[in-house]
Amino acid sequence: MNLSLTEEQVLMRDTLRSFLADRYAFDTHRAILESESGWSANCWRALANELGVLGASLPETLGGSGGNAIDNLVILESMGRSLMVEPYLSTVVIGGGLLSRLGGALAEALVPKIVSGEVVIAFAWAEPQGRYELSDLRTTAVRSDGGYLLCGHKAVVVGAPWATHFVVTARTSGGERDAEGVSAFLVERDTAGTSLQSYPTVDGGRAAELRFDQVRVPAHHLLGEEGQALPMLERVMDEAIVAVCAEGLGVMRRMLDETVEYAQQRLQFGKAIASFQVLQHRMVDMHIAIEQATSLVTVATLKLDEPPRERAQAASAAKVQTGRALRLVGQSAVQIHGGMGVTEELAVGHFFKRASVIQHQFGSVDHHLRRYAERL
Amino acid sequence: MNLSLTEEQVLMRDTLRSFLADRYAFDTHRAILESESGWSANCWRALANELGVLGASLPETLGGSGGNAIDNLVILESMGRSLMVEPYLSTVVIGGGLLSRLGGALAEALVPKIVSGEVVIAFAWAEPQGRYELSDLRTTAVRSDGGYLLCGHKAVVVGAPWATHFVVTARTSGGERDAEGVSAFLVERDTAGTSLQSYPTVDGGRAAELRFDQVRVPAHHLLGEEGQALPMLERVMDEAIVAVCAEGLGVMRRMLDETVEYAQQRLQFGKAIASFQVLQHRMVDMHIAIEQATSLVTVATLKLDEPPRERAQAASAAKVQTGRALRLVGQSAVQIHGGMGVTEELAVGHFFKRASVIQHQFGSVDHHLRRYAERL
Amino acid sequence: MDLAYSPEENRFRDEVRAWITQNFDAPMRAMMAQSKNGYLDKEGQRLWQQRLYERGWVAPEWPVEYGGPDWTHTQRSIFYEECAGAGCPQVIAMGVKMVAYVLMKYGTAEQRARFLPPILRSEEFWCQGYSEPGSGSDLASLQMKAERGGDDYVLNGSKTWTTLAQWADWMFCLVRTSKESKPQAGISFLLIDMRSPGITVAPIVTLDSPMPGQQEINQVFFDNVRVPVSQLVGEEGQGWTCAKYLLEFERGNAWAPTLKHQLRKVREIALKEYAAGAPLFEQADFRRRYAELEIRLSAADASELRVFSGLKAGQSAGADANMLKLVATELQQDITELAFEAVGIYGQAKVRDTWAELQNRPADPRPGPVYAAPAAPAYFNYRKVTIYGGTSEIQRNIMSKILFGL
Amino acid sequence: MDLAYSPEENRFRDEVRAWITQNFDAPMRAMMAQSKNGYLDKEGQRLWQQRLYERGWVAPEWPVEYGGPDWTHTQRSIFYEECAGAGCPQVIAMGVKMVAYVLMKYGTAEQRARFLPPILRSEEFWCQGYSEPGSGSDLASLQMKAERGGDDYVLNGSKTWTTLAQWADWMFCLVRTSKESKPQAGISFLLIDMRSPGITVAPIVTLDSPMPGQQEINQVFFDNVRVPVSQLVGEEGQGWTCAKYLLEFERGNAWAPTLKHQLRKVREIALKEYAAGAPLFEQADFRRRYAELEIRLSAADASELRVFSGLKAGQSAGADANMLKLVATELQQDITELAFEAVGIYGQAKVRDTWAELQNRPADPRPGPVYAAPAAPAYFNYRKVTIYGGTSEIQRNIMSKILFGL
Repeated sequence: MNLSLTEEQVLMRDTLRSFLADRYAFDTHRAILESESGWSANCWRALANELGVLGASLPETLGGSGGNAIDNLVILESMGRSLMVEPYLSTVVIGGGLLSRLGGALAEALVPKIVSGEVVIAFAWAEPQGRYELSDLRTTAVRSDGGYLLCGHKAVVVGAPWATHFVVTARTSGGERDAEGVSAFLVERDTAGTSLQSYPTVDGGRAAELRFDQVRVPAHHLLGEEGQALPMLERVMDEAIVAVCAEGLGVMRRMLDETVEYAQQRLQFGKAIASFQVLQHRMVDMHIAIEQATSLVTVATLKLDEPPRERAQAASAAKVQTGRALRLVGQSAVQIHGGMGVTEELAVGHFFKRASVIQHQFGSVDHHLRRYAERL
Repeated sequence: MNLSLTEEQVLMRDTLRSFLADRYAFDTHRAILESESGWSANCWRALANELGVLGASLPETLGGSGGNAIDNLVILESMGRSLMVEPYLSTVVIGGGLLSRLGGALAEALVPKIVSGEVVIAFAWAEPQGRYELSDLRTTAVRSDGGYLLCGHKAVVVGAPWATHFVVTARTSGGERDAEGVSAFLVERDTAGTSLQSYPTVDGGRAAELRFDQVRVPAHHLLGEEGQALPMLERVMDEAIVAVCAEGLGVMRRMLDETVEYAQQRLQFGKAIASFQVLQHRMVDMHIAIEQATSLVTVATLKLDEPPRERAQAASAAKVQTGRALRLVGQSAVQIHGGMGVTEELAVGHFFKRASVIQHQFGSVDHHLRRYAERL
Repeated sequence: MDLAYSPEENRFRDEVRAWITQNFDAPMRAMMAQSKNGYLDKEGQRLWQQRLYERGWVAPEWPVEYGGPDWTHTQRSIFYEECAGAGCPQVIAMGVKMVAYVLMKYGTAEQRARFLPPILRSEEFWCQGYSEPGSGSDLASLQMKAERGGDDYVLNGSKTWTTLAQWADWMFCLVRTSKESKPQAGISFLLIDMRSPGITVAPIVTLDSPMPGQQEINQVFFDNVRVPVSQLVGEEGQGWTCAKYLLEFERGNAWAPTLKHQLRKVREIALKEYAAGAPLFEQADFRRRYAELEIRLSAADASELRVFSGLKAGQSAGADANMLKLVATELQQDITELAFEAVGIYGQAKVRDTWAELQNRPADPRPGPVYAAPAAPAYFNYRKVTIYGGTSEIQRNIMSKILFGL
Repeated sequence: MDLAYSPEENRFRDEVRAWITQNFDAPMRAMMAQSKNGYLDKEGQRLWQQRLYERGWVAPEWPVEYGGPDWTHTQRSIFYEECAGAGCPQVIAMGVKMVAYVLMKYGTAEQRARFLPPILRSEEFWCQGYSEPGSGSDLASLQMKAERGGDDYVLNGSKTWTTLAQWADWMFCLVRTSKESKPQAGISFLLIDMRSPGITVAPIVTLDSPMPGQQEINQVFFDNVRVPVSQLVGEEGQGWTCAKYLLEFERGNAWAPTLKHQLRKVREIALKEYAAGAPLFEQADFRRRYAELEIRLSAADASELRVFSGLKAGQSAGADANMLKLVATELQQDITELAFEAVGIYGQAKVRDTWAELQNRPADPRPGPVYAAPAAPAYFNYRKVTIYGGTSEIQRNIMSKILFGL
């Protein structure tokens, strides 16, 4: 048993943090978000080329550095601290991870381009009626001419406006919520019949409604086996959960730092509000919540290769613990900042909004508590 | 709309409280509990004859004073403040209330004796497998010779060791949890075939396992209609819930008083622990919890005559709110008392134990939250 | 005790309900359904308040002599229940429910004659100048200077968290007229024309990202602003007394009717949203959370009833008022949070201008159902309620002092 | 990072497990199942600890020179996991895990030779004399006097919350040997023979209503008790240093293994109890609450792993130790609370002497299932865990100071 980062991981973390402090400070971050595109293609290229971060967790055979899920944890935690919106999670963790595990020609074609920053992936799994259930699908893919015809509507596809490719879930057979008949496809952005309705998200990101109208997908863009993709997607989902939790840890750490600093500076009744016992204890509780969540996110990361039941329980446990922590830390951070906490002027409010979205992303606390309890 | 006590109610409350301060002070209370019988028959007679409390809520035509459920609330709140164990709830609220509403010869025979303190009733509804469900019954009553033969086992019948009569639920037809087929009977204590296994309860009371082996119950001791008693018993249960909540309010008020006083006297680090902001806020939260519970208990009391759904929701809401308050107030009271809180030396621990039992009596918070939610 | 209303009271309720049905019209309803903070825009607010004024109902608490409707406590509470139950906008408090009482008690006859009628007719809007960047919870430490210069005070400094300052014609304001005594004693209560030279209103952008002009709060800067001494209310140095007097009114409002409306909206969302093929409201976990909130809200509602019905005329609710604020604001936050959860994945989509379609401004097609758009902004925005009007921590400090003498 | 154990570690686990199966015998298991506080009776404790001693495992943390088994951190943690997982009693801490370390660090060679071997062999039991009626959280204010009289100290005063004083042969004790300096400086660390004339042990009855002789805590009175100066540890006035040193060990224990066992017992109860005709464990609400505790417990467990595996030899866990205590004790209380709820209506029935049948004392027939009896007493008793060893409030005060410098 060993719970320490490798030297390489420590080095990468420190390099990434100093990069972010330099090139993604709060004012820059706001400018990036308010720009037309809403992200920084420059930063993305720098992550790929200057830092080699995009390949850190991907196999060496496909151009990566041969790291693992712990690298993703370290990277996303750092990105969370800087509220980085760029789509590392969907591109590298989901897209890169899935393609690498599947292997074959598609992986050989795309993974090196993920590493180099040329391919950006969004994960189109949710549907308006689906409420966090991977198998609740109305999008269909029908065999046609040696390929598939894709029809349907994917909701709130985060990062889609920046993506070159989408990983899309669709039903090739079975009824709306059946476990059988779920398939996954890689769809290129500009395939005829694909339309994007892009919009900003409340936490500063960008998303889109994706609509597919008779979109032709070649057979070799089927990911995994036709109709049997659910187990594979469950794993992808668990990776996504753990990854977004890791980002949440960074978001929370930063909120606590900001809060402690503010409380030490803000004077009321002639003394720093940090001298009030009630606020001291609240900040201690924030710290504890972050530490406890960190522990479960670490464990869940290390359990991604375990059998499905253990893996799902570990991921859901991490999401429950992190979700509760995000609520406590976020709400307390705003409350302790007082009036300043509810303005967009200080960083804390922006972190709070991101924290609030992460709470629900890939399933709320209630959802994952149920998922965990069903597997008891 | 009017939320004030009548002059009579205020007078009764003040008389009862001064009686309890005088005759049921904490040391006396402990002596009574540790006595062979575990209750004070003297006090009971005094409640009947000196104070007229036992008849306060019962009809004038049956020897009572013609009061209502608010009188019960006032009386039980006062009893809770003194941790009085005597069986007012089961005798007057349940037994007296049920008989009075049913009327007829049985009521005319027994209610006046309830008022005078001669008849003491215990409510035998729970069964080992039943978990708070009135209709989950294995006890059976079979017609025989113009009466009934009763067989079964009733669990943790509070106050049974002191009772002259039992209100017993039993199944006259139907399957274990059917709504149809539930009946209720009045059973005299010494009827042949009835056996009691008496024991103390963790909160200082007394209870018994009641076992009926071919116990003969005359037909006129059937309460309500055969097989159709569930709606009537649901009302009885709602009355019991509201009553035990009222007692809980008294228990909580006393715990808060004790806690504030202790915190003001206990010195640590050279000052009263009441000067620590964290404890001040905790005590404020205790106060708020008690007040919010009081409001719902009052509303539920006033809604006992409403249609079943509204009545049940009001009673369950009161139990949920009071249950949560009992937990917060009880646990905080012990915590603020520190080491002294976990000893039997001070009153607070005894109040905490009673509070903990009331939390579950007639159904836990989870049970009543479910009951409420099912009726949304 | 009983909970029943008299026949007259029930008739009154019918009358109020009928009036609301007619006057809280479809455009107003549509706008309120997309409001992120419980108000209409400026024109809408004025229109609504003027309709109330014409019916004689804009100021239920005012004495008859100033134009109040002479209602009993129960009538007022019925009125508020009906307004809130229908989702009507609140009347903006700063005029009708705040400065007016100070003027009635401490104002001169001239001040009352000048200011009260336009307040009642919603011809003049007001804002409140209390907090300053350095003085939040510790209001008595306020620094904004008002120095005598001839028949004027000359004001320099700044006020912040000034709700709807951009709509206001007038501000009532606490200023420091003396530094010598203990902090409370050097404060005076001034009425300030918002068109005075030297005043700048700068919007503060809150977490709900309001559109320009729709912001709720502002910082107001004063640069040698001249205010005639005739606009001083009460004596110089009596400002703290005025502010404390006003506070009693501010804390005496019932919150539950509005919260009930907000919670009902969550239920409506949950009946429309789907989870595993059935309405979300059928899902046991969601239903339980909803039930928990409904129970807590019933307790808050009944507590308001108990407290207000137990008060004699002119009596203040004391620590109970703090409790009602604490409980209601925490509930309100939890309700907005449940709404945010109920709308599901579309809660993440940002629709900044939720009124665009209604007001014929260019609007992007909305992602997701129409009820989803205000959920996240409302959740973010309502973090304010445990901060303004005394943070929850300050409320508990005060209660501890009142209840336990600590 | 990885969570895997090496083959040697897995073999060690098997070895421990086999030994426990043999030595934690059926009578002990039956007694532990009915224990309200996690201990056996005195004879049982001695027997269990002596079996461990014979195997060489009674003091996993002791240096080899004093009789420790020379385990790695992982071995120790495997050992504790297996013991706790099987529901074994804990080794009483005051000897093996407390005073022993002080003796090793500050004791004289004679003191070590005299006291350590009987501790290791569980021939002598110890108790801790720290708290006094007026000194709980504020330990430095302790008042018990030790005045020099010839070659003795003469002790007058009283100690309280003294766990298992009625079993103890010796007490290690903080006493005040000087009043002149700051409170911490006048304190000394003494070893006291509990059979000394002038000592009275008075049981304190806790909320679980223990049987006479089975109480957990006591007040100990000292009336001119003479203690030879040779039983002073370290220098006079060095008591606070000894106490602080000891504290580091006290906080370094893993809680999670025991809590996992306690939670598993709740699951077993819920599989046996019925609700609406099915096992309680199938009821969604109960299952959710159980899942919540299991998740929190996993987090506590993983946090212990992270903290302890990150420590270098001799390093103290700092604020992390306070966190682990806070989190574990609150969890422990919630677990006992869920057990109390799980047993249902029979939780109300009082079975004071839960060991009567096992020890052939006269016993009334029990109402309800056998697992119900310890539930309420345990819930009541475990309120102590957020009070002793520094209340939760004190833990948060300390953490605030360490983490934020506040």
